[in-house]
Amino acid sequence: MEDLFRRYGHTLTFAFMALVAFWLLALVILPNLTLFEASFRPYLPVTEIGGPKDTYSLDNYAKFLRNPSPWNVFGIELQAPLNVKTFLSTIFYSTIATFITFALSYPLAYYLAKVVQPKSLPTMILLLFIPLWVSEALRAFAWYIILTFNGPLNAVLVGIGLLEKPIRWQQGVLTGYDAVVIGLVYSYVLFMMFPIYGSIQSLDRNQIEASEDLGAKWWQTHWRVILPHAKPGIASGSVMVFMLSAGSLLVPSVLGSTNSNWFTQTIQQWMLESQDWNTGAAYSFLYILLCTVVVALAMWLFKVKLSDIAK
Amino acid sequence: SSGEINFTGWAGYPKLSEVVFPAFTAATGIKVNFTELPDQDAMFAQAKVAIEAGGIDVIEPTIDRWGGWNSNGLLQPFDESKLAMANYLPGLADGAAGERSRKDGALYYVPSNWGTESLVAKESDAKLSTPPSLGDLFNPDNQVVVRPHSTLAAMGRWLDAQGKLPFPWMDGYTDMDKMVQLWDIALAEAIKAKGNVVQFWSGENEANAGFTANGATLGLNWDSTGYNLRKDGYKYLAPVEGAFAWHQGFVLMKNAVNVEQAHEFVKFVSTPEGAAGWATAFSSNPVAKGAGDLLDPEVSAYYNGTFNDDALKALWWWPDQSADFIAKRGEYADKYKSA
Amino acid sequence: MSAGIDLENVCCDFGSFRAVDNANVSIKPGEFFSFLGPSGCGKTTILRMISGFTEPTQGAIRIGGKDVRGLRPNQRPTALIFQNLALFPLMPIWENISFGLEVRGVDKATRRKKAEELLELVELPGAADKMVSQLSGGQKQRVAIARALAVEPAVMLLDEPLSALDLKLRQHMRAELRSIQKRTGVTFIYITHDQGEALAMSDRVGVMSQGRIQQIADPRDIYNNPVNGFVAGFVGENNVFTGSVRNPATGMAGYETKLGTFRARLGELASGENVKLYVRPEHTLLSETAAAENSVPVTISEVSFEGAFIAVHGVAENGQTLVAEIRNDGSATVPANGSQMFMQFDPARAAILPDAAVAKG
Amino acid sequence: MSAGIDLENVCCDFGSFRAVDNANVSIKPGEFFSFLGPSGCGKTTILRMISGFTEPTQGAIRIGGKDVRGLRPNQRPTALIFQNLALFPLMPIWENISFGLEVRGVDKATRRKKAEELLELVELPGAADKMVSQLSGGQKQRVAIARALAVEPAVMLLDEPLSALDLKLRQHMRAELRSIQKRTGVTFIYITHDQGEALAMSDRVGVMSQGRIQQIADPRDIYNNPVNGFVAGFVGENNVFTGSVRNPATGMAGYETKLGTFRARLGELASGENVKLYVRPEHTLLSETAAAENSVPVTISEVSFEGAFIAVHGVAENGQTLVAEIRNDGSATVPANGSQMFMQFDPARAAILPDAAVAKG
Amino acid sequence: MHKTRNFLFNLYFGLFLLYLFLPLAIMGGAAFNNNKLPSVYPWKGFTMTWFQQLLADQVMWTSFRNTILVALAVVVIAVPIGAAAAILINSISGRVRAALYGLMVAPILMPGAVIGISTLLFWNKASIPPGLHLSVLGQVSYIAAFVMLLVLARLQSFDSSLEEAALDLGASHAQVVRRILLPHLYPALGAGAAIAFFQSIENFNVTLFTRGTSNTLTVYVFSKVRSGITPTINALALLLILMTLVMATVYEVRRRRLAKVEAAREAEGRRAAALEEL
Ligand SMILES: Nc1ncnc2c1ncn2[C@@H]1O[C@H](COP(=O)(O)OP(=O)(O)OP(=O)(O)O)[C@@H](O)[C@H]1O
Ligand SMILES: Nc1ncnc2c1ncn2[C@@H]1O[C@H](COP(=O)(O)OP(=O)(O)OP(=O)(O)O)[C@@H](O)[C@H]1O
Ligand SMILES: [Mg+2]
Ligand SMILES: [Mg+2]
Repeated sequence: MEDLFRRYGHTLTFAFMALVAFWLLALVILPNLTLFEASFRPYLPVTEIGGPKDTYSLDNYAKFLRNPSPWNVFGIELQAPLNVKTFLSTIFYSTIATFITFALSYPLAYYLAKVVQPKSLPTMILLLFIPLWVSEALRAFAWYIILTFNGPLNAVLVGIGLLEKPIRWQQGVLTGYDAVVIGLVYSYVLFMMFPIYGSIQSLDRNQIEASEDLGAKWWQTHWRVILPHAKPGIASGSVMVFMLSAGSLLVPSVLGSTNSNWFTQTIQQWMLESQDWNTGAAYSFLYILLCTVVVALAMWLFKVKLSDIAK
Repeated sequence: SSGEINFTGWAGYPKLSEVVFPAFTAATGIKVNFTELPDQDAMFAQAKVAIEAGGIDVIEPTIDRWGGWNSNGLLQPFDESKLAMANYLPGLADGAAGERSRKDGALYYVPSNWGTESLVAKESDAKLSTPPSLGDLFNPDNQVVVRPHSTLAAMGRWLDAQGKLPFPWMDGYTDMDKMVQLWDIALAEAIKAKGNVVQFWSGENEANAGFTANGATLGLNWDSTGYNLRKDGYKYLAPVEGAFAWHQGFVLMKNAVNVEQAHEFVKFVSTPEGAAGWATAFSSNPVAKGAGDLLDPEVSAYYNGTFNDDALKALWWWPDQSADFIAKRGEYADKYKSA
Repeated sequence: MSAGIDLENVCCDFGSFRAVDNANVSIKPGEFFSFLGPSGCGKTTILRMISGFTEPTQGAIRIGGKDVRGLRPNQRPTALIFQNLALFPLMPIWENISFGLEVRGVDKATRRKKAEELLELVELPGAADKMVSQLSGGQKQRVAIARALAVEPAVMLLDEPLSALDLKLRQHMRAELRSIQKRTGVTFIYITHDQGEALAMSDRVGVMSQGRIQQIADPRDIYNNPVNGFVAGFVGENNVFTGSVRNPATGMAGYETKLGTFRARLGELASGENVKLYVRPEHTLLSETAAAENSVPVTISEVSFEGAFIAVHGVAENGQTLVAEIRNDGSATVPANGSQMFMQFDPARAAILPDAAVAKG
Repeated sequence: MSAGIDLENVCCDFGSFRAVDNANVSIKPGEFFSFLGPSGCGKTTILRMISGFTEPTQGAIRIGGKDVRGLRPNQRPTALIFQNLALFPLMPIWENISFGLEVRGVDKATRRKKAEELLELVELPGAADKMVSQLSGGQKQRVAIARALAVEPAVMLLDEPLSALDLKLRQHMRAELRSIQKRTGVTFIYITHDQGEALAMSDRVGVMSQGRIQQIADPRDIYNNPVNGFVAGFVGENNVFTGSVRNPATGMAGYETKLGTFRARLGELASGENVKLYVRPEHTLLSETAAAENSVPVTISEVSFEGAFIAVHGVAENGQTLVAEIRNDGSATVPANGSQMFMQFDPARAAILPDAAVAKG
Repeated sequence: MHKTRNFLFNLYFGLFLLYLFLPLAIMGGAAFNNNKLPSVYPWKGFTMTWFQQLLADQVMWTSFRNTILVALAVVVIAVPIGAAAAILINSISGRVRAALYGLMVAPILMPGAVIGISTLLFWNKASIPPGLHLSVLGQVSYIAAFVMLLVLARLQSFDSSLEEAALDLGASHAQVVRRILLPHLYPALGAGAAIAFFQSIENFNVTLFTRGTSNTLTVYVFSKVRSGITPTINALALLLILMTLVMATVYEVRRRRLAKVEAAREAEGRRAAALEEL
């Protein structure tokens, strides 16, 4: 606070705070209050609203733990509530997608930040932005087409003799979520790339040279010097990709296999198909809470402090 | 008369705006403000907001859903005297359907068109029993494309037809206890047979691609899917248990401002011209007498090929589904999906 | 372990700009060699070519007789201390210092011990667990030195490592560096723009200007027998006279200026055009009476105190300012401003020299 | 425009660490005042308090007689040259320089002209349109100087502005800064750890150590009459003898050491414990014969060439190394290593001094 | 060795572009397929129908215009908010920061339907009717979080002594922000604006509920799930991609030409300087 006033003076600080307050209050908190309140009340016909059944309870939240169903985790048969299972799968595969986007975008970010001639950068970045002109739904659908049984991927692989007969990629080779993960990675890889690029770019080239000069192999330089420096960018990117993946509805709907389920689909079902906004809202808030906990845990695990992201 | 009407309906049927509404405006002078929505879930959500904010007069849900809408306090009844109930084909606005359109004697729902969800089969590859049955969907030799909750209903009806259920399947739609028992059985059986499902569909594109790109040989799909694939070696078939039939129509918002115009509008769709236009736009079936003659001949030929009189008689109309029921149904669909 | 280094016709171009032009130098194993030159003359570029970060545009570089072209920096037995230090801000000091060992797989306890030894050496005991940002500029520089020493390289390359240190510490580190170099026998290549540093520490000095090496010699030769005006000017103060050579004889010549004709040493190169006469202030003597030769009457204009010596500025009759340095030891009386005196110099201590060699490009 | 600055009992704590302890100094308008001290002694902290970036923990700061507590940096008539320069990397050089004018609403043409004038002044003509990253370290420093000059402040605060420049340029800029200061009459507060710089440029010098101002005096006094051992040691070289005072008389005393008893000046402060005898190398004379007093027999151990002078190291019989500096002007013969000689000093040029004043905290 | 490294990197970049563009090629191909489905498979012959339909589809163009307007409005609102939020978060510490940060990123997770419905209900209470302006507000509520994250990452590399230097030279706080901080943030603000723009363009759920009777492109196209989406949307996407490619090419060509001129001028300058010194 002190720091803010010192750095930006009163007028600007208040302007910043006003903007943020407008966002958080008028666009996030207040609009959701209605639904938040509703999430503690049962879904009732109008005639019964305000009636004796209309009381506050945690019932809607408790539905999360209903419906135990069998769950096969690496060959072990478990019983878990259906929603918990969906939630955990969503978190798990979002995490996988986050890791893959990181693996894909780190070299690219490094390339753009430290290898490429700065002059060709704008063109390259423009190229990277092109896919965004095509909406996520269409891009997901394009992957759907690529991965279909009669689709181009099978045609090519069978054509060159790598496969004997076509595979149902969408059903998954490793898990039922393969195609979803592919779609998520494709959709969000740039959200990982840009923050990492930004943080690597600010690394003094001499740091890299010093490390090399001291005898570090390229991977040692990356591991000990560049990655730690890029950590805030990686953390930003990971939070974004994870949240986007976990919050994605289109990709899992289009690319999901016949035994995949995404938590957003469950929420969507409550909100729209079942028309039960109360439970839908309860699930949304619960989901946000749980995901925040997951993100906080991950940050703690990777020793990323918020103060690293926000120095 | 004159004025306007705010109508919220299904998106993606351009002929409504191009043909039907202009004809209506020409006939009555009433302008149609059309809001397109992807599905009736979105319509319900919008209606719930509109009950406070206003802006909607008439919406177009299916017959099995308006009950839930009404219990949420969204609707008001039509004034039958301002409509032409005699215009409708038998069985659509009277009889059992007529009962389902009313609550406490008041008419809340008036039909606009109807259609089916039935078997789409690849002629060369599908393994069909004779006559075709819903059970073919669970034959491991077929690669099927379905949607989860319809699959469970199909399973239920198939088991019911074989006498393998403790109560009639229809009981599940009125008695929640029985519903749980029946759907548990259907779910268990469906999960056993799930291996042949190559894809779930939720919209026309996915259903279509399920066959063409993903190589499905059989599916439980809307009639439009069958229609779109009719030249590619696919047939639209009615199962011996009877095709699922949906029944779509108009409801009047409780806080509608243009009530007079709304009645005019609904009435117009019961004229041969209006009903034919509506059915043509949806590639579905008309609700008015005399409308069949005005239909696109290709469309009528297509339906006549699938539904002879027996098949028409056997149609299984989606029963009313209460809010509780739909919520429960959703949970079953979830279990089936993630099994 | 120690290695010699040879540069053979080394050039380095950045685009159309030639940063280093035809450098030839042979540095002996265990030698303490300094490159001395003004900002932007190409010193850092030479170091970067030796350490492998910049490839020469042409010419060969050999370390220990082995051509290192194509070898990556981490494959060369060199350790470089960067001008901006390039410490790793996210590692504690001890990890910074032992980084070179870490990447060689040395175990943690040994590394820690080594780091602490080196911290002792650079007079930063107890800083092991601090972070870089907690150190002052000077302390950082010492850590950088320790970090480079840790890998015990065959050749140490130092890019102005002492420039941010204060004088005391700089002098201490000079002696320390020199003694480390003597003890380890490692070849040191040292870059500086501080002539005092270069002269005091080095076995030999290469003076550079505009990408060209002007002179390579031992410190005393550089100072006493500069080959051209640039070297004379860069490694010390001078009183410079412009004029023309008269009656050149063996090693000596007359030099005619507006202030009269002087006599001074004449190098071989200096007989052409563009030559000037250079005399150092400490070789310029003040007296109250005119001497037989090389004597200029001046009016004292400023007396400035510089610690161990006092600089006396006098204006000659043509307006040129001459400087004489006298010791601050009370042995000579300090003249008052405005007094009339003579400045005089020994012909053997004055030299007629050409300008700097320039790049041919 | 020019203003005086007063610090009154100023302290600055960072947590439990006292970076500046009870600083009292009164800088006159138009004065060139230097703070001289080793790395980490609190020089930058004092400057930051004057410019308003750090608030003193206690004490008062007045600029032009006006208490500036609570005034923001942009409300104080000071211009600060940062130790790390803090040039704006995204603006071309000329915009950097004219930034202070830009924010005062000066029109573009005027700003551009002013920037080019200043570039001329710091010897970087033609660099106006370059970017900061295209300049060498030394060039950057010159831009920083130009940027601070552009706003014509009442007080200029310079945090080691010349430390990255090469000797020639440093000397040129020294003279230039001094002359700018004389011309403009602006008060300059200059931070350096280079005693030569401080002594040559300043009207007065404040020598600091560990957060404390040790001595404030004009350069000659600082050099010739340091108040304590720290000042003596920091502003020049010394031969130091440890021992104890004998027979103190008015301003003079005997001093008994293992090498015999010497006679030297005695300050008032120096009668207690912890006192040592300090003699500068240039006041230490070499001779082949012993003198009447203050004479130490030594064996010459090292002769090191430093440009204008030659440092001769001799080891006394107790193993202590003493240094004598002789001029490189041929006037004295340079002794050979291993030869036996005497080192001797004038009692008036040797001083018995206490150690540094330390913080009370 | 740098050559191998550079080659590998270029190869990787090439492969990455291929990966990014492959689905686009599939999309693009579908625009010419004589098939109602937006797919290259099954191939039913080449056609320009979809382009003709696109040109004739008035609603599509209106929707497209609305989309662009909404996206621009979102950029204009979300970028300042996101930047302010990042600056704020960057300068405070402790619990408050953690809480604020959590609150700021949470909307990314919020299902679009929830945002859409809650926005609509809330503003309705304030008697603000639905319409594209509500879509803008609804979209900003989560898009600002992306901008915040991007700007925050960039702020981390900001040297705050630059702010001090500017203040010391007499700049007001506003001038410091405008001349020093913002220019440093431009890359992040640019990326943020781009991401905000594209996120807005493809938003479906939020817009669906808040738009009132206006259409945006995504809503118009993707509402047709029941009847099927036709490849007109592919045709449009293809046109946009081609436009971007043309822009990229023009930019690159221009840049190369300018670079050449610049290099020539620099060489000239150096030659002049060298002559002067002689
Ligand atoms: N990568 C580069 N691209 C273009 N020019 C460069 C590059 N690196 C250095 N130069 C130029 O080459 C010349 C020599 O640079 P170098 O860094 O070797 O100087 P230096 O002698 O180390 O100077 P300083 O004492 O200021 O560090 C300078 O004019 C510089 O601008
Ligand atoms: N913000 C801070 N927090 C904690 N300690 C600080 C801070 N700033 C400076 N110090 C400490 O205060 C002391 C004085 O620092 P200062 O920067 O004034 O030294 P200096 O004399 O300028 O040194 P140098 O010549 O190395 O720049 C140092 O020990 C430093 O570590
Ligand atoms: Mg350099
Ligand atoms: Mg400092």
